[in-house]
Amino acid sequence: MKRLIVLRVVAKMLIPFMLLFALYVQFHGDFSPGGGFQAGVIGAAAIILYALIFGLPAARRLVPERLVETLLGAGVLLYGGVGLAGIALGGNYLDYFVLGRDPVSGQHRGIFWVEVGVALTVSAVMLEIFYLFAGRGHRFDE
Amino acid sequence: MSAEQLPALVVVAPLVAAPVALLARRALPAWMVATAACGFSFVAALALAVQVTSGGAVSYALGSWPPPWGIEYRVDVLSAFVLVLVSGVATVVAPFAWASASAELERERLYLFYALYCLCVAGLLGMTATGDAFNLFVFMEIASLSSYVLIALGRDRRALLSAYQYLVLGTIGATFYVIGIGLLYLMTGTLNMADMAARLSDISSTRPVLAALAFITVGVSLKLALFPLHLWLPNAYTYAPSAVTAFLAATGTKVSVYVLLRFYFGVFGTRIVLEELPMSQILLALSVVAIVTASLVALWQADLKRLLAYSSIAQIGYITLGISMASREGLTAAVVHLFNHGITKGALFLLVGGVALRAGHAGFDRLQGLARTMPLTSLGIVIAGLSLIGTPGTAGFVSKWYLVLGAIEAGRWWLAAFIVATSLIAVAYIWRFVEAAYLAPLGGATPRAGEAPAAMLVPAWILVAASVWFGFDTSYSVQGAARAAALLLQ
Amino acid sequence: MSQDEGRYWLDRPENVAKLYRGLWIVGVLLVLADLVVHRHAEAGFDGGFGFYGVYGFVACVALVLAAKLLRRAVMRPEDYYDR
Amino acid sequence: MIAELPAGLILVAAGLALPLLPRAARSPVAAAAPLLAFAQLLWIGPGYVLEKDAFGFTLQLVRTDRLSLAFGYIFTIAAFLNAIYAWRVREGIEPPAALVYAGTALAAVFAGDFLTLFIYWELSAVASALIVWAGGSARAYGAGMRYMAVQLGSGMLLAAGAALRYAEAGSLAFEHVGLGSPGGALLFLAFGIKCAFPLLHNWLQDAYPEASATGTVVLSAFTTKLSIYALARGFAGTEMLIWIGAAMTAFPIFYAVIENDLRRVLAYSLNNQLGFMVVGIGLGTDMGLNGAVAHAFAHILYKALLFMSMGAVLLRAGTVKGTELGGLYKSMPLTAGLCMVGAASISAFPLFSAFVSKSMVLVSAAEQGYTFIWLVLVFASAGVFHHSGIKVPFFAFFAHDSGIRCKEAPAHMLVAMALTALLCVGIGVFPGALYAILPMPVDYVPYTASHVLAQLQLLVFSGLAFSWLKRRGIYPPEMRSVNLDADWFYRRLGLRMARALAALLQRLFDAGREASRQLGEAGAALLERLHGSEGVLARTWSTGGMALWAAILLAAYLLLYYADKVDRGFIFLLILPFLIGALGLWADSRRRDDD
Repeated sequence: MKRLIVLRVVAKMLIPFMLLFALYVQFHGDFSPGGGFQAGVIGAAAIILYALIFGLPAARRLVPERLVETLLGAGVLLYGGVGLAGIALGGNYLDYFVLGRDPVSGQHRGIFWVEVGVALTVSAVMLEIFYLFAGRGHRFDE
Repeated sequence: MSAEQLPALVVVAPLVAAPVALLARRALPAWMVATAACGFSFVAALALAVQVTSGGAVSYALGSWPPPWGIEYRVDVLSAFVLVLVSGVATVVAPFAWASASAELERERLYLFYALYCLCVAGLLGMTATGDAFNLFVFMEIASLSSYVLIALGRDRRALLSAYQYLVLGTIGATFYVIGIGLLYLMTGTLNMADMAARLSDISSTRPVLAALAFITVGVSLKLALFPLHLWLPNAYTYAPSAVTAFLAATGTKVSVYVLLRFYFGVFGTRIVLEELPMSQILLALSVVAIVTASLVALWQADLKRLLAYSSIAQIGYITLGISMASREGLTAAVVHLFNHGITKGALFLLVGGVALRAGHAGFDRLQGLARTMPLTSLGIVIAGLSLIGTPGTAGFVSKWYLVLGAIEAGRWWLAAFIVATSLIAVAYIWRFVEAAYLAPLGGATPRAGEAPAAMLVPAWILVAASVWFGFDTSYSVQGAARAAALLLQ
Repeated sequence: MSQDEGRYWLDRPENVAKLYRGLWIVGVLLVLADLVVHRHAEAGFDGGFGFYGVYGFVACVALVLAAKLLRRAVMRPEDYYDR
Repeated sequence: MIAELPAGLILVAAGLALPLLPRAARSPVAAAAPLLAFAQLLWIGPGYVLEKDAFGFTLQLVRTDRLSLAFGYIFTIAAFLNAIYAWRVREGIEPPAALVYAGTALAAVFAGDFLTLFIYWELSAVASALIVWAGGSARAYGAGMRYMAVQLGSGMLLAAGAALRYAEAGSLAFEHVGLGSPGGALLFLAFGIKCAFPLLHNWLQDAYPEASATGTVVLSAFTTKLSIYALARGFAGTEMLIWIGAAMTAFPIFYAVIENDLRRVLAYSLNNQLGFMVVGIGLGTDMGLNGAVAHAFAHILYKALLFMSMGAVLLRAGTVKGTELGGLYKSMPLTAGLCMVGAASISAFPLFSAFVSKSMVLVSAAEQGYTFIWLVLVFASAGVFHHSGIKVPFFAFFAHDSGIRCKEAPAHMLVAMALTALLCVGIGVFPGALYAILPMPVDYVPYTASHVLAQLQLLVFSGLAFSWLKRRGIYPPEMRSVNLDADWFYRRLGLRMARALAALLQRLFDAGREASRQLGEAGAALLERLHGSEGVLARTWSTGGMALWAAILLAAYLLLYYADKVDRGFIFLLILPFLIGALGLWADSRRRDDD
């Protein structure tokens, strides 16, 4: 597909917007439908699109598997860490009320970080699965 | 970190340890993190057990949102009992896994194994600790997905197929479960189990609720390998890495039994499940058939690991038999057998893992005269085997004893005779090992490298000793089970 | 065996016959003792003259005859169960 | 410290330690352990209780009273005499097994609850089976297997009975049980098997004569007497026992007359002697119970003496077949003499032990008005003299000279036999010592002119009958043979029926397969898929097949829940597929065997 110039150009234009949209969904999750899960999927989709157009090796150079694995672990750890922070600050597990000076800002902060963790994990898992399947058997783009 | 946080911490410790092990990227630190997390959970579970025994059930509001709005973790006598079993076995298996997984897996991917192990432990503990039906589903998926991968790591080619079949069936089970939960949510508007139970009491005979019961029963039955939904189990247990087999055999199906108990007695209530519906008869019939057929199939297996896998199906039959009695004795027997069989089967699979390490697999051709080259392993298998049979002085006897008592209490003499008689089949299949290991001359395929390394032998013998210990000192196991049974029947 | 011949008192048939006759005499004497010694009855009818002697003799003959009949029914070659 | 230990465990510990000791120390230890246990029993006396919490119960590991102590004394004495008799046997499994067996039987006597009793009951069964196996021959192996199966079966019944009993009475305490409940009936059956009740008796005659010369002596002492104790404890005064006991005294003696193997003759007479004890227990009166216990006490000694003498014959002459023996008094005069002491004791000659014990049962039966029973017992008394008192010594030591010339029994055996004979005579001469340890107070005087005269008449005329029949040539000659007994039902009939059934099933399956072959392509293909390369239930299923089961089960549940009333027939319909599957599995494995 590398030779299809239309696809390459369109993809090059689309991918930054997809990533931006992922961030929008991510940060708007507190106020409207959305959040880490959807954002993670959209973000991963952008990378997957990149891999489809420019080939798996290119995508692997961009986002190495090692990084994916790290993000995967880091996401879960972030989620768990926020939960433990609640305990450390005297609340229950995943207690956001105690994270800020007042309950509202605490909730805000807690949800923010948890959603970041979720987004990281989800996009990493999507990519991991994609890499695993794409890397199996014949290389479809080479 | 005070004691009130224990219900969360017991689950969170392995859950957080999983990404840490993943990020460590090296086998040794990953293993250390995993072992530490399991050990921490075990201590926490013991502390919880002490706490609930003296002070009654503990409720924990996740995120400080009070139930039924937030997710509630609820630890009572029964769940504390299962938590101790799961975390205890996880802790004992962890050091074993260091030696066994190192030999069975590629070294550079070993850290993944420990990360998944932690996830699986976290999932099983979460299923036990949570009081929320949907949260339970989430943990069920965590435990199942990680166990599929763990099984697929087995070095036999067939491990992949077994894991795939387990995946398909496990997913069907989980889907059925979640359909059941959906129906219940539709009818009650809550996901909190205690709340659900209260709201179900008026509408328990409506068709959606009955359909939910059917879906949950079949879904959980798949997970606990109730006959005839056991077909995924033998291959999964046979081809999985030894440490995984031992851990899952001792805990995986047991937690599903716990879920079944929770839903039958805690959510739907004894009246509808066992009195209005012929659930107890069906469960009884299935248990009886499971015990007979699985024991007989076990008798003819050519591989010790597979034999034990079939024996597990039969033993699960004894547990569900106890549940089907729905009496104090029956439930005590079920819960105590859940515990006793967990440690006994764990011990057996660990020891067989040692044989597999030396011999490649545990086919009976590798066991001829084994007692001469691996005397401690063979002796351990015989002792744990005695417990599997239900010989007096072992843990297995205690559970069979209560099962027989329960059968008699219910006036079912034939059932008591049946329980005693089927133990004879267990005698026969354990005898096959004795015959091969002790009476047969040393075979050509028998491993001659000597005993398994101490890191494998010591955990195995801890469980062997436990299965003897709990045959004499029943103060923890039986009293805990009796309390749990009383709680369920309230 | 031949060198032992005659060395043992019991090997001679006439000695065995003597023993046999002696036993009869003892038996008769014991029955006659019933006349002298008062035997109190345990079961009611056993106080009668010579009861135990007669009962013992008859019982044993009956026992042996019955056993001979039994043998016809149950006797099998020695390797019966091994076949 | 040693008083804290159940006496039986002293023997068990010694037995387990035996193989670790130097060879020279083994026999002294084996002899010392029973003495130590005996001393300990004397020391603790009646009324001692040792309790321990286990299995969620309070177990009475030791409970002594006059009844259990009487058995405890004789068990330790017997274990001591056995150790002397087997002084030269230092190797192999037999010496430790003998001690463990005696020890567990001893411990079982002092068990205060059914659970403890059950544990020792099973352990003693296993230990004694090892002794049978130590006989070494292929026959001993088979007999040991059958023996083990019967003994463990008795244990299973005991466990089941105890469980029922617990459900009925809420207690595991081993006290009077009686026949009134299902639990009691199972316990009765368990004890009955071990006591060799008629038709349940054959393990005894089957197994005992197959053990070694020394092994049989050990076996004869403990198993059956343990069950006598258990019956006395649990079923005293149960009338059914009187009839069972009377049958037990009578019918083995017919077999004993025609049996060729002299140790098997003794096994039959052992059975017959147990009958007297069972009658005494069934009567349940003070004198009946005393008689049973006294007879058990005396019986262990003289039966051991008889088995010892036959063991010595087996050792020296190499056989105990009546057809092959005769004239051994010339070679083994001391053994012959000691055997005759045993014969006189079992026949209840005045001044010998059974005279002072058996008569208590007879008098008691007569006093209670059981005239018919009394007649049977007198008949059996005459009969026992006939086969144990006369036949065994006669065919072994006298009769026609077989020409066997061998050495006298070894010294240690002679010592053991002499000690045992001394005790037999001692009890006969000084019955007061035995009476002093009986469970109930005794006011019975064995030595009255009437009793002595009656007994002498009976015995002399029994002897006369034997010699008369012998001289007339009516007496059945000894023949090499096997006599069918109740064991035929499981050794022959059961086997044949199992084979016939298997053949029948095979034929049915063959026919079924033949029929299915003709069912056309589609059906045959389906069948082929059902019977894969492995059994239906054992092979790896296709993923779809597994999922199908889940769907079927779900559908079945839904159907069941929606049906208003569900009859059980429907449930069986539900199970039917599984049963068919199981049968298919079986058929498939058969088919693969055929290939």
